[in-house]
Amino acid sequence: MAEIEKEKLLWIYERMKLIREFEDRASKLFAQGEVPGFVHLYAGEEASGVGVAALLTDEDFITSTHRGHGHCIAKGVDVHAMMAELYGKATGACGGKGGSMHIADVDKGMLGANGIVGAGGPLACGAGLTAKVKGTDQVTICFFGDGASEQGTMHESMNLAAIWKLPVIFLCENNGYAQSTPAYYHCSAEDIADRATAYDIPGFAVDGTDVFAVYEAAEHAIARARRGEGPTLIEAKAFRYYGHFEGDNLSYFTEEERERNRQRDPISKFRERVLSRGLLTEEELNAIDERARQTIEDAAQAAKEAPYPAAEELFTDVYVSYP
Amino acid sequence: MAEIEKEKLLWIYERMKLIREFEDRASKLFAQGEVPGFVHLYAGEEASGVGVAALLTDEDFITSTHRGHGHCIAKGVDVHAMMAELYGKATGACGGKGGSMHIADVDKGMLGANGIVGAGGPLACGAGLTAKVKGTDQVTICFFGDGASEQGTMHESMNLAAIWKLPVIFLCENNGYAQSTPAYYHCSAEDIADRATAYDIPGFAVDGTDVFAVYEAAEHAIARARRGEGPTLIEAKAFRYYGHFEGDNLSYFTEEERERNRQRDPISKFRERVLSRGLLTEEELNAIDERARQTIEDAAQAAKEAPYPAAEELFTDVYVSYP
Amino acid sequence: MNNRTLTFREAFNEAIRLEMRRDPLVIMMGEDIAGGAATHLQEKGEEAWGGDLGLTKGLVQEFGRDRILDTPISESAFIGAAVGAASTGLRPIAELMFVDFFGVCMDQIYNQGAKLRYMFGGKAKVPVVIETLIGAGFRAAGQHSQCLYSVFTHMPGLKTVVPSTPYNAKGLMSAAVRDDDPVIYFVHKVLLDTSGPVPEDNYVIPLGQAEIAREGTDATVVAIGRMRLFAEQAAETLAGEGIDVEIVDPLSLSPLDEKTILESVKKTHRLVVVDEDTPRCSVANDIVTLAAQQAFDYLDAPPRTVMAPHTPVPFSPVLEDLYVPGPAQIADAVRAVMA
Amino acid sequence: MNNRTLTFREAFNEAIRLEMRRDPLVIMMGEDIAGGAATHLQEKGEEAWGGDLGLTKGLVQEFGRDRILDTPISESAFIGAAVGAASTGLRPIAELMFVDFFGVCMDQIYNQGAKLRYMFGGKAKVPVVIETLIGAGFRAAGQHSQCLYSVFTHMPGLKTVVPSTPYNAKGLMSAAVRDDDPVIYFVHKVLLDTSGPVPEDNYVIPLGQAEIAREGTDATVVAIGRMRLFAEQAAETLAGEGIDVEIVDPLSLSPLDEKTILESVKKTHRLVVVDEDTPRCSVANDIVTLAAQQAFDYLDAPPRTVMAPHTPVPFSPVLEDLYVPGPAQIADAVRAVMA
Ligand SMILES: Cc1ncc(C[n+]2csc(CCOP(=O)(O)OP(=O)(O)O)c2C)c(N)n1
Ligand SMILES: Cc1ncc(C[n+]2csc(CCOP(=O)(O)OP(=O)(O)O)c2C)c(N)n1
Ligand SMILES: [Mg+2]
Ligand SMILES: [Mg+2]
Repeated sequence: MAEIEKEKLLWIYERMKLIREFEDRASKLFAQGEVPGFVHLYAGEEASGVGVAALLTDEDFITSTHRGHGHCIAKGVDVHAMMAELYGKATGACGGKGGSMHIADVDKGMLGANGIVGAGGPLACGAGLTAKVKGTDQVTICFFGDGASEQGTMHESMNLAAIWKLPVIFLCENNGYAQSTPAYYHCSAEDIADRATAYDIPGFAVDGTDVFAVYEAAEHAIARARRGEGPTLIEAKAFRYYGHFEGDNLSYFTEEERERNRQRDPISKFRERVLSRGLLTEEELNAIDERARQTIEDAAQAAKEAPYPAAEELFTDVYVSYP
Repeated sequence: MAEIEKEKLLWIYERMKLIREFEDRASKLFAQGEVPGFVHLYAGEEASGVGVAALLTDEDFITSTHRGHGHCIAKGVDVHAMMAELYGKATGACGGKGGSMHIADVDKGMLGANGIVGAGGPLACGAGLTAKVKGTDQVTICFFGDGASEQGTMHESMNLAAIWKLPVIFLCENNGYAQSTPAYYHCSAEDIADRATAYDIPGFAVDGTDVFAVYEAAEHAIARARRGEGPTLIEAKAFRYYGHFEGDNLSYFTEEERERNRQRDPISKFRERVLSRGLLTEEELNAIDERARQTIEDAAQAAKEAPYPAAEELFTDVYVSYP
Repeated sequence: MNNRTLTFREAFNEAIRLEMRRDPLVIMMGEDIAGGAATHLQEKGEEAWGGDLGLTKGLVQEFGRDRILDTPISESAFIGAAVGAASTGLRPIAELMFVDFFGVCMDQIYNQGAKLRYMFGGKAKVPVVIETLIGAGFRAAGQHSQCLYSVFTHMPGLKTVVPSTPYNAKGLMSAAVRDDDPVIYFVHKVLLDTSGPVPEDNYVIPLGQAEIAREGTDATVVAIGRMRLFAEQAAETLAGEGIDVEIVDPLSLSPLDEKTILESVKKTHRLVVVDEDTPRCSVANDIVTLAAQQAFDYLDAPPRTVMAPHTPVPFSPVLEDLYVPGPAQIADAVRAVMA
Repeated sequence: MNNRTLTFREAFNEAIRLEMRRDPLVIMMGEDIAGGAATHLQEKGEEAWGGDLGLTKGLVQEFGRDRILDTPISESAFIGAAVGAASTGLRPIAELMFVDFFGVCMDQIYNQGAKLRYMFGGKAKVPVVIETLIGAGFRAAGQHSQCLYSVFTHMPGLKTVVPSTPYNAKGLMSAAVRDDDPVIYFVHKVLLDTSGPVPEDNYVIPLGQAEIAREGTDATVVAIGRMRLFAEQAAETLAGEGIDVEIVDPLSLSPLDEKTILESVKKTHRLVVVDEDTPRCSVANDIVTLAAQQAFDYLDAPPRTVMAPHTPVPFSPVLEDLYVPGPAQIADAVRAVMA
């Protein structure tokens, strides 16, 4: 198990809890009709986003997906701004113009959730190219799903990153489904990580519910990228607790499957590990639980009360300049 | 070495010679300003197209590329119609509307040369789907280049064919270059055939200048496809004698490279093999040489004299019906 | 019973069902249209989804997984496969879940499907239907709310249709499936739950035939898709003001029924075009150009257009509601051409 | 010496060279733009191609392979990479060899590059230039001869420019590289060998500014790209008939210089628009609509358009020559609006 110092362990737990609280709350708000649109929740996949982000600075970049809340929180995007964005309020991360599927914070290196499956691959190559041309040691993490691995953009991006030796880590979050379509149906490969051979780059499949396993694999990949040796493909196998998007009743899940998933909960798993090894105490963890709950509570309240954008906002930000 | 009966050997040699004669003539005609546009020649790659086509009937399908003359001749498209198409004459395979990059003959199962790199992959899946839905034993060969293997469509197509078990053979003709860009630069994989692992399908790399090697690999793949067991990826490594298109002076070739290529000539190689093994005689081969020369001579003459399409043709064939 | 009422969604589904019964060569493919291959459901013969918004509910039970195909998220591959299958003898229907995704698969649609016949000198036909969701109103933001039918209408070789009611949704789908050319069929997501009378028989509404949604004498309003409903609301308001509006719903954008539009304009001498698409290089401007070129002397006022602004679609409900043209703007435009 | 003469190709190349000298953040990528990585040439510091039609000749020698990047045939990946690099601090120029290939990479252009800024509430900018070859005349057939700038002009968030002379080719490229928004720069392949005076200094032609190519009083001809040259030929003929034509070359299609076009129409009272693109949902129809809506009372005749037909581009030289609008048709259209 990866050696992680206490400060970082606390940080990891707090991020995972913040994500879980945020998603559980978002689900309730959608059910109550408070939050509209397509909302894709990340609960169950916290370990992959947080396990990788634990190794990044604000200078590093990530590209995300339609299921981006967890990536945002892991990368340090303000949850108040995120919650307000879900409401479409002026105080949102994108001033209410993007919504759940387009939350971004370029200053934090978060290059945006994305409504187009597989679109993050090319953008990640671009961020990697910026780092390479400028000669910095910034890395870029490209999060994508099992379903996205069937999109041509991901193939093209992994090949491009490989031949240009770009500092990009392709992190496939395999939650077993693309909407209602299981990975065993849509994906011809045994493990998606096997596709690394197609680009002659390292590939690892890890337990995506085990933050230590993700951390360890990402540590190698990021170090390799910072050394200028090019990309790595990591497949993190996890699951999602909620439907594809809010409104999906998960009819395609079996009871056994739901039970199996509950047994693999990344947060409980982390608690057991750190407690059994005496790395953190019940008190420390409970304090974080309480803080996370309160933070999300406040964020939801503030978002609800925040103003909507002004009508003129419809026409701004299309161009920097347009005579 | 694959066991091939004499009739078939004669057929193979004749097709290879027809292709070579056609391409050498097309090159001259372009230089003389007789034939306009983008003309991509296949000379040097005859063994892959012919080696596969030797195993097909008119009921089977092929999809082709911008470098399609050889595929057409191998699949039995009339060389008179092809030559006339290069001129843009009314007697052309497409009535002059397609030109070199779009020669097609659907009745012969030739679904068209294609101006878009990688576009044949999805079309080949479609032809394979037709065979599967209709329950026939037709197979489809998807020819594509080393450069095309970097196009997302090829990745998507191989995955789709694999999960649907479509009767499609993906035949990558690796001539070492995408225009002036060498495969060792644009392709991250050691062998393109290695990418078969990404789809959990069989993959073979063969000498694309050895018609027997291509025939043997294709025989396995086609039998598998006809049995309904799904696609295979074959990489045929060859070279091209001419530039990317006519007008390209091949400045990026080294003298050593040119010499190495000449040593691998697929037609001389075939002659030596069949003569040394006493499978065919000098006389038989020379007779074919002469016939091929004459056929192309006549085709060029006829094409030159044929009429151009009538002006109305500009507006026909856009739709089957358009009120 | 001709006054049976169905939702748009049901009418759309029924047309595909009837065409698939009629012709074994008709198959359908798309993401989750069967509803996932989850085995426990397969065993029970159940489906999970029947399409993202339920358009294909029940089809897999009747036609099985050989004719109703779930696909990976590989639009180029499966839409190109539909084109390839069409050119080799099937009559496929492919679902591009949201038209906004055309950017990952347009080549197979416009360079292959639309052009094979012409480039092959007429020696091929491509009877494929691509149906796709369009339009704002779902709070689905910038990449799931566009119309974009102008881009497809621009392309020689493609036919484009935009149904507006359950009745024409059914008739246009049957026509599209039987047509021998590639047809792009656009479904406005907000219309899915609207309902109206739909006959049970398998009827066809010919492509290229507009519908006079409302007869009138004072001004012609050409309204596309969902905009037809808003135009009808505006017409009610205007009737109260003594303005008698004629509403023309083109139904097909390519081919466009120029005759019906021009006759109406020559009768009313006034034109307003309502289109939810963005203004540049739009169908609305085609229709204004048509009138300006072929009914110039009949026009008593400059033609008006009521369209979305030249911006992406915003997420925020308050902004999205401002983005979509509404009955009030239509009424204002008509008053302006009457002035 | 302001009367130095360059070809369009040389002027284009010079603009990129000067901008890359000016700003180290400017890089360029595309297929074969360096000219292949053939090592024996690299050693000699030579290049093989300098782009398919020689547009980037010599750039790799001056700027090296870190700033002039050959790419695989992966348009989605490298054009998306240009967008991603632009949003993280570089100012990339990406070459889409032929615009006809947009179908394999449009998502990265129109859903990502064009919309990131809006969707992020203004918290990003995407200073990327995509330059691409357009137009018929090369006997390049259906998939290598289209214009398609209407498709890009339709998209909010994109700017589109179509240079017509060596002089404006250079000034518009410099402007595009310095612009903070995504600019699509269309090069008509037939113009590459045309030549004209080009100053040596690094000047800029502002985006959104049309050029009066010829002053006249009787009729306004708006001509895009290569069509401007044909319009000038037609104007000579018509001058002989006593018809004094004013030619407006928009240069930018988005933003479009509506003011200059409208002023000309209000002066001449007659409009002909010449556009090599296909007619449906075209820039030409935007310009007719502009005049019909904002200069209605000034028009003395129905505006005319001279365009390619609604067909793919045929290969056969005799058919392709009929496909492309020419001086004769332009002259006829002007005579018609004068009648
Ligand atoms: C190009 C494209 N095709 C289809 C969709 C519709 N869609 C949105 S999410 C999704 C499933 C994605 O599956 P996966 O990549 O595994 O991510 P997950 O939802 O499981 O996190 C689909 C099909 C899309 N947004 N973009
Ligand atoms: C999508 C697309 N991108 C780029 C091109 C331009 N182009 C035509 S052929 C070619 C090289 C193809 O290389 P390869 O696949 O190896 O085939 P080869 O020419 O070697 O036979 C390129 C880049 C194209 N036609 N289509
Ligand atoms: Mg998934
Ligand atoms: Mg090659």
